[in-house]
Amino acid sequence: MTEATLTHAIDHGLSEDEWKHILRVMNRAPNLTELGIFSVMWSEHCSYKSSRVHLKKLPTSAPWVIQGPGENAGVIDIGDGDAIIFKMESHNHPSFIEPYQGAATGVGGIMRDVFTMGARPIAMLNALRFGDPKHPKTQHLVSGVVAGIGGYGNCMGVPTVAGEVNFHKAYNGNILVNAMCVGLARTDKIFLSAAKGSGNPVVYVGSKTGRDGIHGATMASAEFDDASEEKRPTVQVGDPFTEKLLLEACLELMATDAIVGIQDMGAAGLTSSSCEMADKGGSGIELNLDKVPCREKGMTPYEMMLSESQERMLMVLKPGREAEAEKIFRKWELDFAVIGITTDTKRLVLTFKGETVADIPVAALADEAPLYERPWVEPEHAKPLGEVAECASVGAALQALVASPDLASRRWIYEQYDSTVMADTVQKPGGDAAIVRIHRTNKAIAVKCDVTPRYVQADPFAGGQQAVAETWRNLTAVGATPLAVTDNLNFGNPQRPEIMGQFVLAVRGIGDACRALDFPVVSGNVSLYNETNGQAILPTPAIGGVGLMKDVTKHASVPFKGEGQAILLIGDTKGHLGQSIYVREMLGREEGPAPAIDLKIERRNGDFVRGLIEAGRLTTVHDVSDGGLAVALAEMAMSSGIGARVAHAGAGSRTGFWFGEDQARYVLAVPAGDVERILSDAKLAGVPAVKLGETSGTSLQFDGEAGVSVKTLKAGHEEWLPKLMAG
Amino acid sequence: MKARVTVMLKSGVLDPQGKAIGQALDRLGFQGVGEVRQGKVIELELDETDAARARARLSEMCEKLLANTVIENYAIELK
Amino acid sequence: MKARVTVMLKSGVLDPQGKAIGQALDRLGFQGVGEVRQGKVIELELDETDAARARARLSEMCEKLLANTVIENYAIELK
Amino acid sequence: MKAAVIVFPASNCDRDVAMALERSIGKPPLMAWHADASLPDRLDLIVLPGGFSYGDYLRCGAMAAHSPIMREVIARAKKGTPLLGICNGFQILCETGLLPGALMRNASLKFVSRSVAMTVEATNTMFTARYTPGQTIRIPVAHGDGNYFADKATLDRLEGEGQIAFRYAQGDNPNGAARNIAGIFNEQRTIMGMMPHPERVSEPLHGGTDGKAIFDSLVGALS
Ligand SMILES: Nc1ncnc2c1ncn2[C@@H]1O[C@H](COP(=O)(O)OP(=O)(O)O)[C@@H](O)[C@H]1O
Ligand SMILES: [Mg+2]
Repeated sequence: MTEATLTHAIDHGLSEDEWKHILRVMNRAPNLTELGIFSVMWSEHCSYKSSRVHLKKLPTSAPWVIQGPGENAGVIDIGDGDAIIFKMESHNHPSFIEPYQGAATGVGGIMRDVFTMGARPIAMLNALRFGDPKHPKTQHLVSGVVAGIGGYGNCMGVPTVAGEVNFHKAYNGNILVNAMCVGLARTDKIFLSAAKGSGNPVVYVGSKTGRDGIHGATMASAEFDDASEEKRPTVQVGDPFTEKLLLEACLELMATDAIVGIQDMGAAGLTSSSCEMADKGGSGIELNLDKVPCREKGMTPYEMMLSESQERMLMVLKPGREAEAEKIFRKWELDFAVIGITTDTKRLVLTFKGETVADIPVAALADEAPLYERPWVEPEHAKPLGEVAECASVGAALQALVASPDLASRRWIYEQYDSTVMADTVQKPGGDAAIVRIHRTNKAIAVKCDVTPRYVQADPFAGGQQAVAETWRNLTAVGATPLAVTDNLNFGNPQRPEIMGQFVLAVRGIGDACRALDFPVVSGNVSLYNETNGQAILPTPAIGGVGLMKDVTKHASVPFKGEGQAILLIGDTKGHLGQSIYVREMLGREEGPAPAIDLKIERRNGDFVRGLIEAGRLTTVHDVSDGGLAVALAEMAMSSGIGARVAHAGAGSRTGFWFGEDQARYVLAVPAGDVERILSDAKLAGVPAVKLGETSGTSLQFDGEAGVSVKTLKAGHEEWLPKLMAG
Repeated sequence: MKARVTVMLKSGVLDPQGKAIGQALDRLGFQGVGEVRQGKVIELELDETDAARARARLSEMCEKLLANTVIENYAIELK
Repeated sequence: MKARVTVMLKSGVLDPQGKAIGQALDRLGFQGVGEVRQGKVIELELDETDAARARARLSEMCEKLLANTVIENYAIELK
Repeated sequence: MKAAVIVFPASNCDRDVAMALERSIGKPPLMAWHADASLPDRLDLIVLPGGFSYGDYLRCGAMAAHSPIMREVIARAKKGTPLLGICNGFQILCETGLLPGALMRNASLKFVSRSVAMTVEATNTMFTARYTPGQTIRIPVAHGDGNYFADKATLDRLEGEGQIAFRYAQGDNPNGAARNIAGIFNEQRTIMGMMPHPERVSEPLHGGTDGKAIFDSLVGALS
């Protein structure tokens, strides 16, 4: 076996120091297969070497948290023996290279993370960022990514119920495709990945292993001189049909007690699954690679260990249960092979054709993985916004804003996703958060993901807080009690101190908000190096939240329900225009500080609104976010076809009042007769509340301006994306 | 001139459709069927009389639109 | 023996995929492209040495599974 | 009333339609696995659910149409056992030839998931008796291949013989289907195939109950 050298290590993306570290922990030079295993386990993706120190500071516990970060996904308790298992994950780079397959396999990967723990996926979300709408690649990327997400999720029969999409030139060379999966399990049937015990069979199930995803750079080594470009596809093709079978087969086996531990083969497939299972179980694993089901002839141990073929799982069974398990996987027409055994050596040992081809202490791969405290600097603070001229017509500005890239309707996207399969979707895409009933019960979860990258860019700490707060607010707006979040931290190159600074501060902001809102982080994913030629993306820490509603019949939604209702605004309006969509779209200025976040106020206002919904006193709510109050009102009008007459009800400029992006605000519509009581209840709760006007007619009228027709607003709002996509 | 472009997944790239077709044929009792791969075929009319020029234009179409060369190969036939 | 089955929509059956490709080619600046039709191609390995027998088996596969003769035609080529 | 739902690999609306049947019948239907070659003796209704049987690879419904249980389903249908195919189930019925025509790729070339308005075209059937003639209802669709195609003679015959069950409302055809056809019957009206998903609007929390009448009609006719 060829001994690896420093050059090989560098080809594999390892640094010289990391190479020396390998020599130290191995006490000898590794061979190429072993080097490949190290390179994968010590990669940013698997080891979190740049981010781990900071992630450790996030709050991860609460009485309802069953499993925090560290397993395939986080688990929370929603009562009655039910658990929700969820996580978000990125597939950014593959989606840029091949948008359909990249996005599809991203969806497949995150679903496996969730069902490997024993959950049936019940909801999918996606957070997408594309470049400038006018960029020549954008249309192609949007259409491929959306078709890929739909293609995989729809076939799986899991409803895709919510998401978010932004366009900004900072993503021209690096789009973001983050997918979130939410699953349902029983609290006493949660499966972990530890390969405990010695002498237990290690079983491979799912699809066969091919040469998928073995990266060009790591293939540059001598061992593969005859492998042609043809043989090295670096983009994986998803097979949702096989995944659906794998899901059903796993859940069927999980109904028995045959499984000791189970883990999906995600990035770095067999390598990371076997190492992580052994590490968590405090055991060793011995694999006979001759037994690995291969799709192609002549696959080497190196290829088998590094392949990223999709739709595969690794399990450790109780001894003697193999036949029973095999029967289930055969029924579902899936590959099933006993490929190894757990040991007490705490080593990962691989044999192939009678020879030992790798022998590595598991701890060296896991605990000894490098850990960096990368230098960071605090990014420059955004300068004050300065004067903003008073807008001449709120209605005219609104007409432009609702048809702008970040505010236009996402219908073209979400109508390609099956959002109602499983027949438990109560709030489809288009609401503040989606609502999915827990099957055969009267309770439901609410889910949504959010982040406002331009705020994070202007102020990483406040932007991190805001991402959490907005997610929390969206869950609250439908009547759910927010319980926990997952995150997907997308940033540029962490070796640049200013990017690392964004990361560190944003994570602090997230942690701060999660603590203040009792909204712990139970799982997550980090995607770094999202930059091209030194141009980093906007820092984009996406937050995916889950909330619980005990009585699904008590929920609120965005559309006005009828004319003659009073419109109330909850929360304080200062007219903050810094980093607002208004100044960006209308004045071409991406300037000013991000809005201030006060988490005590956030919580107080949100708790008040939720209390009204839970009491059955409120059914029409929309939170105020991008575009401010005027846009929130327009969304309520467009979704119902009902207009409103409203008037400025505060100090400050009209522009600031209608388009400012102050936080912690909600718009409510209530029967006229309820206004007084709600206002007095708000006063008692210390919550700012004011009446803005009432619903009426079919146009929106601000401060006595000429009304803008809701129909016209809606036409512009609905038209933008289909037009873009029609080329 | 009529042309036919055939676009197939590169060998080594998983072809779930081909795999499923192979299994279905097997279930239907067709024995002795080896590997099955599924691809696309695109037939076009070109207002071109010169074969070399036609080929050049078709290659460009394939590179730009008809095939995704990250995972697919294409072949051009003129009729 | 290797075989190739080409399945195309019957003429008269609308082919939106072909049409979309034609429009996309046009947008990309490829002029003089007439009708475009898209179909499927299925490549199979058969353990058969006799061409006539191979053809007969392939026809049966097409009739039973590979083509929907309500809307599609098929053609068989042996290599 | 005894109903069976056939489960193919990657069916994914089997549970949803079973719930809808259970709500109307009062007890859960039998779930029959595609590899089983037989069905219980007495069955009042067989349902082919929506989903992506066999991944919808090659053509939607093509592979499921040839699975072992379909031989039995076809035999029962020919003897008159009522058969309902929803979405993928409709595609399978066309692939088996139990219903005429074919479901082609949506004209938009995109998957479409939304609520559509449609009219009830025939109410003198066991599937639709609980609707009123010409009633407009809203039911969600979710499919990539729902573009109903048949030659002119077949379409004329379907129209002439009252074999059209549902039509998309004018201007709300989500897939390009010929003559706005959303669902059809066989000649005897013992088989119905439809693209929309009635099981997804069968209780108030779904935001509508326009689909429930189909299950209620069947219960009314068959128990
Ligand atoms: N990629 C997507 N997939 C599914 N639904 C989406 C997607 N993007 C946006 N949506 C839906 O469109 C609506 C508007 O999204 P967004 O503007 O992010 O809401 P909010 O301002 O309340 O955070 C929401 O219901 C959201 O779930
Ligand atoms: Mg919202």
